[in-house]
Amino acid sequence: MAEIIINREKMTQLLHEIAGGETEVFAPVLKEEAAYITKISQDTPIHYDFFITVNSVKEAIFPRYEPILKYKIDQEGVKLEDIPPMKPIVLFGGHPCDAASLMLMEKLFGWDYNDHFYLDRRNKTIVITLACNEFDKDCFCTSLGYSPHGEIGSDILLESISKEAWKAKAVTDRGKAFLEKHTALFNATEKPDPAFKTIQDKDIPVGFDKDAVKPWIKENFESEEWKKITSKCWSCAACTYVCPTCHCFDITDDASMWSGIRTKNWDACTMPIFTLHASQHNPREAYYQRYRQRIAHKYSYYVDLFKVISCTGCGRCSRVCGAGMNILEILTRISNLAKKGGK
Amino acid sequence: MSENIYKPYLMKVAEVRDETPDIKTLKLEFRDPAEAEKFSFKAGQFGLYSAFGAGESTFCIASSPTRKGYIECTFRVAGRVTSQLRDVNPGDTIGFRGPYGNTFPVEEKFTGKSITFVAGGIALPPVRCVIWNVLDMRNKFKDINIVYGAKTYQDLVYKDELQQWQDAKDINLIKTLDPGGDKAEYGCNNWDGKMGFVPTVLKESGINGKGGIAVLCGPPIMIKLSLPVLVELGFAKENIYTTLENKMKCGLGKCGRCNVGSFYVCKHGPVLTAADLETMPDEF
Amino acid sequence: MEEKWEPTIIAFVCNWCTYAGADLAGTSRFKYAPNVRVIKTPCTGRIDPMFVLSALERGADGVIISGCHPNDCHYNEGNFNARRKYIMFRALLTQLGVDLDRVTFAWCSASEGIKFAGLVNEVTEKIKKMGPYTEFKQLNQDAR
Amino acid sequence: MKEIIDKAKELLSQGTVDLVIGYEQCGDKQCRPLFVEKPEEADKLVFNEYCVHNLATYLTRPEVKKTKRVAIVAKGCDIRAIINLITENQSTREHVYIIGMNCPGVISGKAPNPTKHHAKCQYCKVRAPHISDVTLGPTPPESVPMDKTIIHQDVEELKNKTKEERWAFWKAQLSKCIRCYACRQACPMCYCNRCIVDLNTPQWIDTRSNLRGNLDWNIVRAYHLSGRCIDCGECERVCPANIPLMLLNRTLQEEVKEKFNFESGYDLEACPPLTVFEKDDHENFIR
Repeated sequence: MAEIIINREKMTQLLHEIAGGETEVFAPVLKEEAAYITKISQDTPIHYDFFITVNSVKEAIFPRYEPILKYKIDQEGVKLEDIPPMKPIVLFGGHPCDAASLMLMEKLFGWDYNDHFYLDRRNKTIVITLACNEFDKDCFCTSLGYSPHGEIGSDILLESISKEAWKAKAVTDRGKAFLEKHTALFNATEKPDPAFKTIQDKDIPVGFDKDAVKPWIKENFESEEWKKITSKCWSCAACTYVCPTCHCFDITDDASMWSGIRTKNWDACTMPIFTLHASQHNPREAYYQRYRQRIAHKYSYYVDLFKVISCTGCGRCSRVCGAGMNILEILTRISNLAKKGGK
Repeated sequence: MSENIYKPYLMKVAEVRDETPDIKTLKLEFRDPAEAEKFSFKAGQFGLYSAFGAGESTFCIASSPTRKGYIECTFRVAGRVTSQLRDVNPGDTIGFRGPYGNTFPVEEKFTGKSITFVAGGIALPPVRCVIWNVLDMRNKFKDINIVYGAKTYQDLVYKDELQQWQDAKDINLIKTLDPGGDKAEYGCNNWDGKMGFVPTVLKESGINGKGGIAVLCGPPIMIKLSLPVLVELGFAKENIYTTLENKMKCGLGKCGRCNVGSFYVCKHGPVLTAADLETMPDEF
Repeated sequence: MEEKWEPTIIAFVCNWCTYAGADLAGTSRFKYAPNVRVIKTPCTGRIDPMFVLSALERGADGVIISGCHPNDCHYNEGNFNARRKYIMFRALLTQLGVDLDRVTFAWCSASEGIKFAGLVNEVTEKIKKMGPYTEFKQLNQDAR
Repeated sequence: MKEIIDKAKELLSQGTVDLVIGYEQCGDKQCRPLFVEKPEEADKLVFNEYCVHNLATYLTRPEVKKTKRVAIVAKGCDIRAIINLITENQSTREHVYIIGMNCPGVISGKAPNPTKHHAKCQYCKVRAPHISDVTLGPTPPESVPMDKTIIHQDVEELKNKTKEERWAFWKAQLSKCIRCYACRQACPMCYCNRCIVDLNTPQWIDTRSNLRGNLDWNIVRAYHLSGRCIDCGECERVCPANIPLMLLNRTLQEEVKEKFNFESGYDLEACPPLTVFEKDDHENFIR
């Protein structure tokens, strides 16, 4: 099969063309000197010169808020209205760590009860992933067994051959069908630029032993270490909302006298009212209890339930944290403690 | 179009009873008879009740699975949703989603044994569901003890049913009020039950726990104090069942609220044994 | 003929002065526009800017806030505090691009029935000329 | 900064304080808060132009309030926040040992590539701390005097735009808000244990991140800080969506300066402007 090459100009044309139709298109857009995955229309300028987007691809498939129920209220009672089926999506701009996170979230949203909002949308999404050409001190995907060129979760993987062009590789049948459907645009003539440098798996250091983290968390639930780790944490929700694998949500109603809507909105275990009982009792009163839940859920409880760590090492939570919390540093500290048998 | 797991049944409010000034019981029937047919649940399961416009709240199903065609729920008025549910009248429509969570193993483990029910205050509804379930098949069980206490006479829930259980010959009912709970201002005249907190009354009850099943439900402080008493009376830890209380929003294991350790109260609970309780982190 | 658009005005008034003033306007048969819905509050100090925001979002085209004259407040300092609060709130709304002509402030004592009636008529006319306040209503529709 | 390390060790070993909150280096152009409880942990304490965080936000933390006495490394703007917390009875002067830092100005913009000096630092009147238990560091260069009211070009530019332009500007900016409340948690003056946005009887502010909810949230946040905000710029720095939040706060600071001739955080005896009033307050907008 001949090499399929596409350059930025053709990719923009492709995405704008699709955005015109029924399909929703998400791509990186420049806002205030940072790239964000956002829903684009036919003329939104797409931004390519970025290292990693601030928010994650989760925003396309698990939106900040979405209606799960609509109802009309009148004298006879309440009439429920169906939510229109999920629209197909083309998701461009994520890295392999983003694509892998979509697979992790599927496990929870498919656990016994199928949350069709996430699963239907996920099945109608074409994920076009950009392989990584650079990394920074907060990236640790290799520590969790992922790779800057990983294919997990992507439909099409774009490997950069030069600053302006990529070599496209279909990972799934859906990806292959998409490439065939748009072959007209996937025939750029750029040649691989030997001077263009990219990175390999070995470049990103493995920070900690991922299998040592869970046992330590299980034994050291009451350890003083949690208080030291989280002393500077503000307990806001910035890290959870940019995290590709944080899936917690709240359900609220918004209604007038005669009609209303029930929505599923993002929520975070770091927020105090997340676990506040009606009797005002709060099992997770202190900051450290809440941040401990965030780490323990990803690295211990999720592993017990679904045999996989709910984190792909993208490092977004460390980059966005205003207080300087760094998850790679915390996990390295935990795995070192585990090795030394420390408490 | 795949099925929307958050879509509630539409329920008609058949009956509204005031248990205490701030606790109400609603009797709900399915608006759609087809749904009524398909619907079944087991003792201990819960559901999410929608007050359209305010939101959803989690209560247990207080009526027994042996009584078909309706479900009951009992709740205290504490917030936005319960305030709107308090004002419903017979004939109104509210929503119900469920049944969720695991169940009391009534058929599998309770049959042929003697059962002691211990409940405090507003925690009687989840226990009452099991009591009526057991009483509707009374011959399958040995003797039945019910130990129920509340702060004051006014706070006693299901007063009429307490009377029925007291008059029944084959039930040993021990009701108690916290000290000072029997004053006239609480509408109580010549209180015939005991006085004192549930754990202390339970200790003096002299119930023999050997080989018996205990169902314990109440505020966390009462559970902490009653568990050792039950063990003292001879109940084995695996035979002490309790239902857990945690903030819930989806009831389906998705929203992450009720997660304590690797345990999701809405999926692996709310019913669990005292033995399981010890393996979990103390985050309740 | 399409029914002519009538603005909806919400008036948050203090119970001791302006509400009594509105009563006086009624009992002395002063005619004033029916577009106004009067909401009684114990004092202008109790009129939280959130009330103004909620009113605008739920479809009000104009808001009147009125209470006792300075030194007449039943609670001595309610209107003084309110005055400072609204100096800040007005600066904030201006910076956000909200049209301040839609939010009118006045002191109407219990005896100024005429002033209250005049105030309501004047505000209604002004809002009629300005047309419906779509920005906030649009927010509400998008939220649904 | 050897002086800070020695001072922290001295305070901790003598037991005058049982906690020192300072800064540590965590990257070539990045610092972050550091909690020091034992003298030997003090070696990591630093102070340079990357120490942007306002550490006063930790003073209202339950664990910190429980301590006998806490020492805090504070720049001029942080000390203004501490003074505000004291005037609002959230802390007492005795409970806080202020290690005042002579501050030449700090960077703004996001790590790892911070840009120019923070706008607030050019006009900062407290480069040499106005209140502190000890003052460390070289004497800072003189700041540019501010002639009449506090002048911020970005606020003036926005003011000169038309109403429609301003509304369109804020609609675009506030639609990006994801309601993570980092602005609230970073702000020293936001210490309510149950914020208005966390109350649902009644639900004043929509908790979803739609434009209506975001607008109400940002209006209420800026409004509740009127006359209290000390222009430290932390809310804008930590916002993941890069929304220019300080535009709203600075507008209100200028209003408070102009109408009540008050600047927050300089006087321990002063009352926050919205808790007091003058008989002859500005009144030309009231009929």
